[in-house]
Amino acid sequence: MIATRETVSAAPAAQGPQETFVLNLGPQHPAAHGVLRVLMTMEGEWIQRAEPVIGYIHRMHEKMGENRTWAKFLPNTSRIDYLSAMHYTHAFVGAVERAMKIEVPLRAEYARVITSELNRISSHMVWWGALLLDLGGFTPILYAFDDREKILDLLEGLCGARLTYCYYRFGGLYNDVDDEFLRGTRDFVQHLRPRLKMYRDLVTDNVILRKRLTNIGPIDAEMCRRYGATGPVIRGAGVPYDVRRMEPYSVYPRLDFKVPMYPECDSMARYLVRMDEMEQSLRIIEQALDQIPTGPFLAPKVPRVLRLPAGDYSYAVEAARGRFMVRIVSDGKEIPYRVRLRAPSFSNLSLYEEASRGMILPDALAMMGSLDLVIPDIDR
Amino acid sequence: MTFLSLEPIRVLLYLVGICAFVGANAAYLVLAERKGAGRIQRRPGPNEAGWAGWMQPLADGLKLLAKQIMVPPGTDSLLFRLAPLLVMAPPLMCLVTIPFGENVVARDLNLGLLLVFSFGSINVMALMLGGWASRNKYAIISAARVVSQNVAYEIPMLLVVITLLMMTGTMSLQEITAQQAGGFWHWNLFKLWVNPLMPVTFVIFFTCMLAETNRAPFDMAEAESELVAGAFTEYGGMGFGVFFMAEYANIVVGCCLATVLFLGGWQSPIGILSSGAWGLLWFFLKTYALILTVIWIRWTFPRTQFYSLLNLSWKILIPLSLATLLLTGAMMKLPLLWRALS
Amino acid sequence: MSLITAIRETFLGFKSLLVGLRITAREASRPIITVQYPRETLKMPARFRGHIKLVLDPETGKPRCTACTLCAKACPSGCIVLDGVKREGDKKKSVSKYELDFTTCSLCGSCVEICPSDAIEFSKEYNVVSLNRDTFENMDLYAKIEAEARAWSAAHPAPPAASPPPAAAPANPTAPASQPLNAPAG
Amino acid sequence: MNPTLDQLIAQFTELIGPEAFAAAAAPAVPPSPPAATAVGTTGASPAAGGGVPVAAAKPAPAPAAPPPPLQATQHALKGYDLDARVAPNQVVDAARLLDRAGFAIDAVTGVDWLAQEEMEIVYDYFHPSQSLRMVVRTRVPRAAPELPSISGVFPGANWHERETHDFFGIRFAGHPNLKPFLLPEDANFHPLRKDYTP
Repeated sequence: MIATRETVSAAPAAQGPQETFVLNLGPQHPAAHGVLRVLMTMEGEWIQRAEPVIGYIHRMHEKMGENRTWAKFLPNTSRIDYLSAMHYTHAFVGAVERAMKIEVPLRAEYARVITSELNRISSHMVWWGALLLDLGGFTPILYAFDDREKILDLLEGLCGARLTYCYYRFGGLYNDVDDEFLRGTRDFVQHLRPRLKMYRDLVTDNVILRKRLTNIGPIDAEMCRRYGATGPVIRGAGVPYDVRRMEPYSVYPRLDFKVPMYPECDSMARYLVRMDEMEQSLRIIEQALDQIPTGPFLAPKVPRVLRLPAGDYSYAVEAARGRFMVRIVSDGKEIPYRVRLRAPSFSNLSLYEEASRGMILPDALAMMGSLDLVIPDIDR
Repeated sequence: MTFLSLEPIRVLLYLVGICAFVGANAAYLVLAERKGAGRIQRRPGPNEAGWAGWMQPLADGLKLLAKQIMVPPGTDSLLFRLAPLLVMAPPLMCLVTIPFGENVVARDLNLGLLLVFSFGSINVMALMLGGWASRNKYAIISAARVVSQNVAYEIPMLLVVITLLMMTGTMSLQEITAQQAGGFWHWNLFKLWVNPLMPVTFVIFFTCMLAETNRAPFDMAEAESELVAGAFTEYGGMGFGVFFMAEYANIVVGCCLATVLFLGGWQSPIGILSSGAWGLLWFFLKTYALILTVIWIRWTFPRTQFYSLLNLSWKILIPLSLATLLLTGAMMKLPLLWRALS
Repeated sequence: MSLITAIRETFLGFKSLLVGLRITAREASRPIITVQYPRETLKMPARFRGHIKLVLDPETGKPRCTACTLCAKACPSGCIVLDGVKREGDKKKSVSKYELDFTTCSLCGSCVEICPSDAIEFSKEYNVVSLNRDTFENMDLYAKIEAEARAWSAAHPAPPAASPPPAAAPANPTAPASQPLNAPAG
Repeated sequence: MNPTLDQLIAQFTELIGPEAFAAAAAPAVPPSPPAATAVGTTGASPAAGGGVPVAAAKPAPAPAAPPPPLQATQHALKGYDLDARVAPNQVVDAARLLDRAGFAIDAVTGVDWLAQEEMEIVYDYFHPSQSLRMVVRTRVPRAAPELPSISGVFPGANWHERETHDFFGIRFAGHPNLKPFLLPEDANFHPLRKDYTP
């Protein structure tokens, strides 16, 4: 029997009134991956109500945005979700480019796609390892980090940083993609394919993992919609929602890739979505490597001091955890009037209270792992 | 020599020997575990203290000893302090009757197997007391888990052992070993003509042993990503160290038992060279092979879910072990029935 | 679930466990991949972004920095404090004080990008340690470049021609393609 | 569940009132491109349009002063397709309407317009199964920033509204749990207000 919400919540109710207690999970807990606190009202091991308490590493990035020029805010964007820094920078840069109507050179766009997808793979690898840690498997994270290290080396060779890249600039890139990077990326794609098969054999097909994730933590399309959950969460609920397809940006319309989608709504579906996404990212990278043209990597005539036309602009990208949107409001001055960062983990976690009701503690933690939370992304 | 002169020496030897054996095993199995994990994860493991990290257990032990043992306010301080002792005692007791070699056994009781199992059950109580006395919610959840887990896994384990007992007809571990003399095809594991499901029986026994010793993938009691450290959450210093050592002592006992029951104990796999030191060699080879397998399993699999753990016991292992029990009975009694009929 | 499927699933599940064990055993037989850090170190790539440092003009042996303070203005966290003086005989100002608050530096590279005379670059130093917080709060980059300049002048004994080369803006053979385009001036 | 832009415009016209209806009756009669551009530029407010040529849905002669409450915008230029300005008491109705249309909550946020003595609350919606983005915005006086909560319609707005309350001090009437969220428990300041000084 699998402890679904129905079966589990029915069980204790049959025995009359139960004593409940409050379990304070976190802010320092091995499964919280950072400083997330969850106040759990428990009946034995069954969760009656799990209320996430956030804000422990709130840094007020949005206020910082109002205090500095557009260009000076750029380093901040890498630090919101440090695991998919490329996507976040892309969204902010994209919003400003949209406002300024800057045409980004094609080479830069392709380079952005390649680096973004590499970043997505590296982010998913951290998630994969961390999820397995949540489930008590220690070894996979080290295998994943071995491969992730290769991505980080590539990106470090390209832009000099391993995590907080800050690689994109308004109208292009920080520096040009060199042949060494392109060659290294091609080699990496070849390297990762057999490794992904190894991941599948070692973990995905493992009966224990299947039992831990299948039918656990149902999050259906309707719940995703009401909470605004995106990314692998909504794709694991059978909705092929992907910003790369729904609101096409960059050169994604020129690339052929599938949006992985599983209709089971459970943690396993979310798991499989991410595993498939890694393969699709490899496909995207291969195509982009084939298509990348030569040419400039920065748009000409980008003014040094950006004064955006007054108005509000938004730009959304598909970050590793889902839809990341930057909404900027400009009043025509050289510093932003308002920068709004819509973080995917924030919305993905907001459904936790509803989704975890009646679950058993380890399952709730497995579900939390399948949401792939990055706490600084939630707190911003 | 008379009984009186021999007995105190024997007791002393046992006490010193077993304590040293358990201590050394616990210390160096931790190192083996960390080294093994390192190998599997393609890193060197502890390699700073001493040559290739050989002094690491000593360093760890000294560090643990130097730490203050905190008794959190509101705990049942007597039970809190008693639990680490209680958890260490059963594996020490169990080793009384394990035959390490032809003549190396502290006391060959004719109900040895029974002693092992009865003391093995106390282990649960110690963990439960430790968890309960801690006055910590994680520890209490863990204590509750330990009890139901152990209850669930004693049953298939005992059923499997009963199957073996039907074959051996004795509870004396020394005698069980003696019956398996003469090459590996005489070991209980390979006595397929008595019970073709013997390998399955061994797998069941091994699984139950993992569950009873709270080893991954059945480490529900510790489950550090869920329950922080489970029953040991509030323990620090040597209190925690003793729990840790007891876990390894239990593994040693479990693997020794598996060796004796299924793998011919100290009997050599080729039929000769079983006596004296050779016996010890064979015994430890087999035991440590099993222990390494336990470590290997831990670093390969994720933890099972609690109810699937119980499901595994009640829905798969118990029916299977009952089936093997029936089959063994039938296989043993059919020739008699045949003879009676003809 | 019929008995057949139950048995089949049990068998397949058991098999998946064996496959997992085989993979970890295979990995265990491979060489280790970690770098034993204090004994082995990695070489940083050419584009590595360490803390910034001032660049010495290889021809004149003087810092290229003209103390124009563009870098300090471009810095998002305002962690650069610098000052310059007009030395005798020079046409331009030159740097006399350059302090970096490395505790707030985010290594974004805005300063390097905006510098008109390529006077700043990233160092490849990544294991900078200190027991003193002050080492990072007031990283004296000027002192470092002074030391470098002294080393330079030690290596290049007194110039035969007394007059220094014309102090035109030095041509930069290594000028990167990315001239500052986006970083704001103020 | 997959409404077209025209259907949405019609529904919002109904919600906002006849003046918006005049503004949004356009798509039935396709406007000539120059007219659309002209209207878009003139009808842009500093807050919502900002001199960007917006393909406004309104071909009718637009008075320059009040921008049309309902504007169809180009996604490529603004990042959203439809921009509706509603009264504060209409946000829940707008949320219900979008809920029925299958939209998902994207974000709720505020903008402090200090000069106009107003607070703007912006509701972002996206559609999970088609390329359609919708922005609903409303303004409340800065002195008494209060408006109904949409967390009853979209539970996901709960956290966004708490955050907005934290940052701007905007009270959402009917919100189940409007306590400090990202700020410390004892925070009595609202950092994103333009007159906030730490």
